[in-house]
Amino acid sequence: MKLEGEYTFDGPREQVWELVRDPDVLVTALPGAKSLEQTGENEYEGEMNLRVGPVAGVFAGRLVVSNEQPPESCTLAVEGKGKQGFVDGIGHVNLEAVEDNKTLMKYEGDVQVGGKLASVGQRLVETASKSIIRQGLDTMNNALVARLEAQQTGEKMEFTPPSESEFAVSVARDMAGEALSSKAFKWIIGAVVIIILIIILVIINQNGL
Amino acid sequence: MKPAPFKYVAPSSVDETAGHLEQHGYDAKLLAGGQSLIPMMNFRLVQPEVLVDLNNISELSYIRLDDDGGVRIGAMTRHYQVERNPIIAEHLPLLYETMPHIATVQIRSRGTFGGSISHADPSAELAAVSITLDGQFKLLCKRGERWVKANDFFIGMFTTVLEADEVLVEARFPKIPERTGWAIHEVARRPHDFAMVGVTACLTLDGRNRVQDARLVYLSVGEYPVEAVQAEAILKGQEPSDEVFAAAAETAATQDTDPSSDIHASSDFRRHLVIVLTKRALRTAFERAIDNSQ
Amino acid sequence: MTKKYLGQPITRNEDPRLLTGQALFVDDVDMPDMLHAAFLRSDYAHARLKGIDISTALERPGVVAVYTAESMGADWEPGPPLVSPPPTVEDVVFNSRRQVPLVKDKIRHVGEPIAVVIAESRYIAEDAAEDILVDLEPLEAVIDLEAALEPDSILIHEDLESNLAAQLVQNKGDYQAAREQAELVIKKRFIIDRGAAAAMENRGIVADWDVKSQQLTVWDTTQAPIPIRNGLAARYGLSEHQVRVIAPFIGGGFGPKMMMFYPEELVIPWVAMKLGRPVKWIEDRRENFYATTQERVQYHDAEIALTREGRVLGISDQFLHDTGAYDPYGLTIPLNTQSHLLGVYDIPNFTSEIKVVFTNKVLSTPVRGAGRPQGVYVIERLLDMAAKELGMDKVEIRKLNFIPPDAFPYEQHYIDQAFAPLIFDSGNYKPAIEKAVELIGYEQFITEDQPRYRAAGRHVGIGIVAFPETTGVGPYEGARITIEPSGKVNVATGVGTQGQGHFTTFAQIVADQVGVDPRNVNLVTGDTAEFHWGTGTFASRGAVVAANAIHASAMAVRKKILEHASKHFGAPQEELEIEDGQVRVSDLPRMSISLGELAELANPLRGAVEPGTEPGLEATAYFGPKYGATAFGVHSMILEVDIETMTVDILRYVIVEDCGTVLNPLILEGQIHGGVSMGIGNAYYEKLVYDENGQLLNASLADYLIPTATEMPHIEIEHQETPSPLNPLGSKGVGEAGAIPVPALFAQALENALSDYDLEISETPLSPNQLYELLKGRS
Amino acid sequence: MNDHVNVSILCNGKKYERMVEPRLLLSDFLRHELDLTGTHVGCEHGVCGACTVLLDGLPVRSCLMFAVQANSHEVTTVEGLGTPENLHPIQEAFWEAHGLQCGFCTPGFLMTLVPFLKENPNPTREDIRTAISGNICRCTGYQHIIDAVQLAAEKMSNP
Repeated sequence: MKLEGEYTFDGPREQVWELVRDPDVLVTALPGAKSLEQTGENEYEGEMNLRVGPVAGVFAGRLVVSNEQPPESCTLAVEGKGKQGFVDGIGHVNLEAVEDNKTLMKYEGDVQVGGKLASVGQRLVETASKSIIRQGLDTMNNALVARLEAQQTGEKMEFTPPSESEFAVSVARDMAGEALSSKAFKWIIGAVVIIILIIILVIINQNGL
Repeated sequence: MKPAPFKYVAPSSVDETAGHLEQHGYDAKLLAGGQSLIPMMNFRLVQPEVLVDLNNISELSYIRLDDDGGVRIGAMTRHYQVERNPIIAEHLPLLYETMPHIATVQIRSRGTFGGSISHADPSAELAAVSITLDGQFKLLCKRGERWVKANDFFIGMFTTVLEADEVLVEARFPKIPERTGWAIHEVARRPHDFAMVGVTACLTLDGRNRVQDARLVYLSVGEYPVEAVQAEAILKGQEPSDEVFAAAAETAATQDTDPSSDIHASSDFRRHLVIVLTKRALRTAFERAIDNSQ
Repeated sequence: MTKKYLGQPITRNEDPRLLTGQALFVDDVDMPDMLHAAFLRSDYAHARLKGIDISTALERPGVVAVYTAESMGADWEPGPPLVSPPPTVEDVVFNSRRQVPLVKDKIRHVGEPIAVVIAESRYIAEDAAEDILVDLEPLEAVIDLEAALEPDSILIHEDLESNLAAQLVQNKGDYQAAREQAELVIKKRFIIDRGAAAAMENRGIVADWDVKSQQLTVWDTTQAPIPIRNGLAARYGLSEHQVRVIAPFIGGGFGPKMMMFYPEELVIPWVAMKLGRPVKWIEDRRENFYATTQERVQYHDAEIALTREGRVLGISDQFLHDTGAYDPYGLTIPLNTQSHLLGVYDIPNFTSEIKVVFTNKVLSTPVRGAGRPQGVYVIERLLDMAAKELGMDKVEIRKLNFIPPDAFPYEQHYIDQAFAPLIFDSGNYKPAIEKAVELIGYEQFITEDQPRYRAAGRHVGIGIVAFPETTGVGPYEGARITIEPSGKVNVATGVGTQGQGHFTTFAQIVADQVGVDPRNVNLVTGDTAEFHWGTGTFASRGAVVAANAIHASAMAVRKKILEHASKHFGAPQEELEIEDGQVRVSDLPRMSISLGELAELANPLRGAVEPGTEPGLEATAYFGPKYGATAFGVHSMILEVDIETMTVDILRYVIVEDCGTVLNPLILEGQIHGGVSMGIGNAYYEKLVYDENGQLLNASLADYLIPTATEMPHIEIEHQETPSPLNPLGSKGVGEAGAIPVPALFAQALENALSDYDLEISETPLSPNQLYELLKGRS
Repeated sequence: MNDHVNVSILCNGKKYERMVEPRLLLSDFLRHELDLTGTHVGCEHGVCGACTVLLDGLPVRSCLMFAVQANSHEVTTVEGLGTPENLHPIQEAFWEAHGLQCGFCTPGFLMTLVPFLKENPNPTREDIRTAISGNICRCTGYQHIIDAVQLAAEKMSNP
């Protein structure tokens, strides 16, 4: 499945890339991340207990960051594997400074979903992906804004993240906090890919409830 | 295809339910009609630790007419009950007309109003209708209760503003204004399948038969039921005509909605269907509005 | 021969049990101490299996055992080949690669079984299957048939040079010469996609090994219990008499339940013998989409050569056939396709090349129609396109090319799927199409109705196609009929039954011969302990091969009855009549004896039985046809398209069916209705969607769309009877007929409804989305 | 996790009591605990309708309910309709109109139709098509089933 899109952050490119640096943040930035370790210079492996909507699952995730060109672009290769299936994805992220201090993010990726996920979750895969990406990026942007304002006023700003999606919630929580990092940023994109497959689990062409 | 093990509790009151949710948070999953949840559990896509069965809570099953003409529907009211209810037939004709579109007779025997809303499936008719009819939902938890407009309730696919400890207990719909017409149109591969695209519409006319208010809400074209705000704007104040309807339809398809592709329908085909169905729905709604103005 | 019951619309003997939930299906078998199995299946379409860790699974309470290919040791062996290469054709390529019980080293399609968990309940078995860790190395999946044959394609079976499973060329006359004389030549590519049989009952097996009696009993949802018994015995070193296979009531077959051996059919009995406890495995619906065979993918590059008058001089067709990951059925399906590529037409010149291709998809074996719908699709589409070019009427071009009635038996001069010369035994097509034209009001629709619809802005179209169905192939079936002292008549035969009404039609045949009420004829089928000669229910052969075997043994019993009675009454046989369970001497009402009493006399407890005579009123007989009986039919439909929503509504559906002697019109019509519903699925609803990685994207009944009552039209059927000269009953098969012509018919009617858009349909199944794409930019 | 729960139901007029896992589906409970194997399982995701039974008189998919949810409710399965000797009018009609072939989906159709015919004593063919659109039959193409329903309607209106 091809994924591509744009998103505008309400902050300067350096700040956005700033938002993205320290690997430790991942453990908290990713919903229910149990463990996470850097296994190579640009390689991370972790186990996440992901939950979206009614669906939860333990997923082993692996992320490889390559062609990193701060503060512009990088390539992310993600593998996620769980009981319900697997997902392999590769994505390119590009940051571009645009007028009035905003940053335009362009992303495009190719995701391969397999197992139960692919076979019974087809109906809304693409919508699910869009939904997750948007929620994730919104949350980050809120965090960014909160952080920028915090820098000016010196005190932390409150903002309401979307509920239920624990992904969004916890990411937001951590973003609002002090430890913000580039790896976190990448992981969120990576997590997006992994979470797509979780979300896909939710989808079965059934009506009512 | 057998579900994974879970802890089962069946509270007999809303308060008890809130207690369980407070205790288990996201580890608990509410079981209403189960017509979407149980298939997912049978596929082992969903494996909740705790299942909180709402089916023993009789206090949540009712349909009431308020003095002001509004209608209240308890969260555990089942589809077949709404489908056959005279209050709904008289006061919420759009909802009444929608019910038979929902899945099949066996699903409607079990499926519940609140369950369908809380599940927040972008293809679910009830979610779209609730927005079209200006519905509000009452959410309850140990911390208290709050009302949320249907329009603000859905925030992502299968994602709503419900917090982990909250349960939706009631939906309320205001009286429909005079001189209002309605319509629901869907295109599905088979009539009982999820629609590839669906639209629910309400059109209210003023004294001079111009559009005073318009609602267009779509299924299966986005992350959640999508209201075509820009298309509505085009309609308001206008004298209804095929041209105006066409303009609104065009805007709905190009400005208001961003449908995805799946194995049944491409994004492109869905946009096409948005145009087709919008015109049809607006015509139907307009004719009915005229009839209701007699 | 008297025909009191045969041909009558008699209600079915089996129904009361089925209607009250008392009929035994495999999942209803319950035994003390029974264990339950769940299979761990591959998520990947193509991968190397590097390791399996079953330790956690084994620790789970309630788990009795977990087996992998390794655990099977010497008993691990691929399934047997079902079909050998055709001996009579030259330069045949044939690479037989068969499915394995459990994956040993390489996964070749999504859903291939890797391990089996045996536990106290299916719930626990599924819990434990999730505990198993598999280490594998994903490989690029081979999905597209043309890409699969590219020299640089990755290999599915690495011991082969390519992904070519089989190749065969057949010729009739001289196509090239015909092409040179032709005044019109049309070349087209046709693509037929995948569908599932999707019987309502998934597959299932219960196996029980009785240590004391050293007997293996297997309940199996199979269409072929006897071959399964013989195969299991051979595989596990048992005598055939140590194995009893029972195919009880089966919830629909449609072909895939004919497949032998499914991995589960090898593994479950093996486990039962290993553990000495009964084991049950019931396929669930998701497994059914990965573990049960499918059909229909073919790419055709076809050409038709005609005269200006519309006479077809020749057909050329090079096609690729998708066999999936393995090819246990060899060339059966594509040969069936070739047998139908010339339809019901007298076409002197023909050349066709089959290339069977391995892909990383579920195995392809016959599904109701079995290659025939593809062949009929190609020839009927080509005729439509030719008629359009020549400005001819669609009915006329068909009439012009029909095989004339006096040309039967008609030799095609090439071989069929049984490797025997393809011969159409009998047929009479012209009256059939004329009847259909009349019933649907073809002329009036074209001249009056359609213009009226057009004027009203409605898009309504008509279609009409003709097709043959080769049926009733050998080798043989048999039956044993016994008249009991109670007067009850017992019939035992080998073919399994999956809803075709054998309990009734076979009873009707016997009832006529031995003069009893069909209700008193008790049929036992599909139990190898009762009868163990025969092959199975497939290729629409039940009503031909088995029915005639039953007829033969009924005649033999009748002969015995008359001999015994004539001796008893001292009256000549010509003066005897059998009716209502009594044998009478004509005109002497008092001289009458019941069949029961006669049966007792025929089996005396004292005295002597004359030398040369057999005890009892019992006979066993067999029937094997010289070659297949060819049924045929004409289907016609009127449909309406909503060109805004792309929804299609079939307004009328008319069929003229000729399957020789009609045994039971009620049951016959039921068979046709069911076939048409699958055909409509294959035309507009049912398509298995594989992505480029070999993932099946619609493995649920929510996304794989089987027609329901709201999609089905009302079907009007007219019968024509052209008896087969090849069997005493004159019957022909009909089980698959309904499904065969529908996609071709649907395409023609759709083009006709949308003639202002000048569509050309060359693909099936279609969908609203595809129709939208086809219509885009046309007007 | 696996604590068993008590399920006591009235099925076809008979009282049953069993201790089962909460996750046990009603379809499996009926088939394997109560040995009422007339209820068939075709998809276990609520599409095919083969497992349709009556819960307090309403047609439901027994694969989309846990047995524990039927506790102290009344269930009717095909075994509760009629016997081979004494068929229910709908069963009779299915027999006479050849409304079944392999018979696997049939119990689900029958249980869907019992309440339908109560509510609609003389349905049109279109009504019937809609009413049974939640039940898949692979053998009959539905035509003889629809005939059977109309025949049953007659039988029931003038018994």
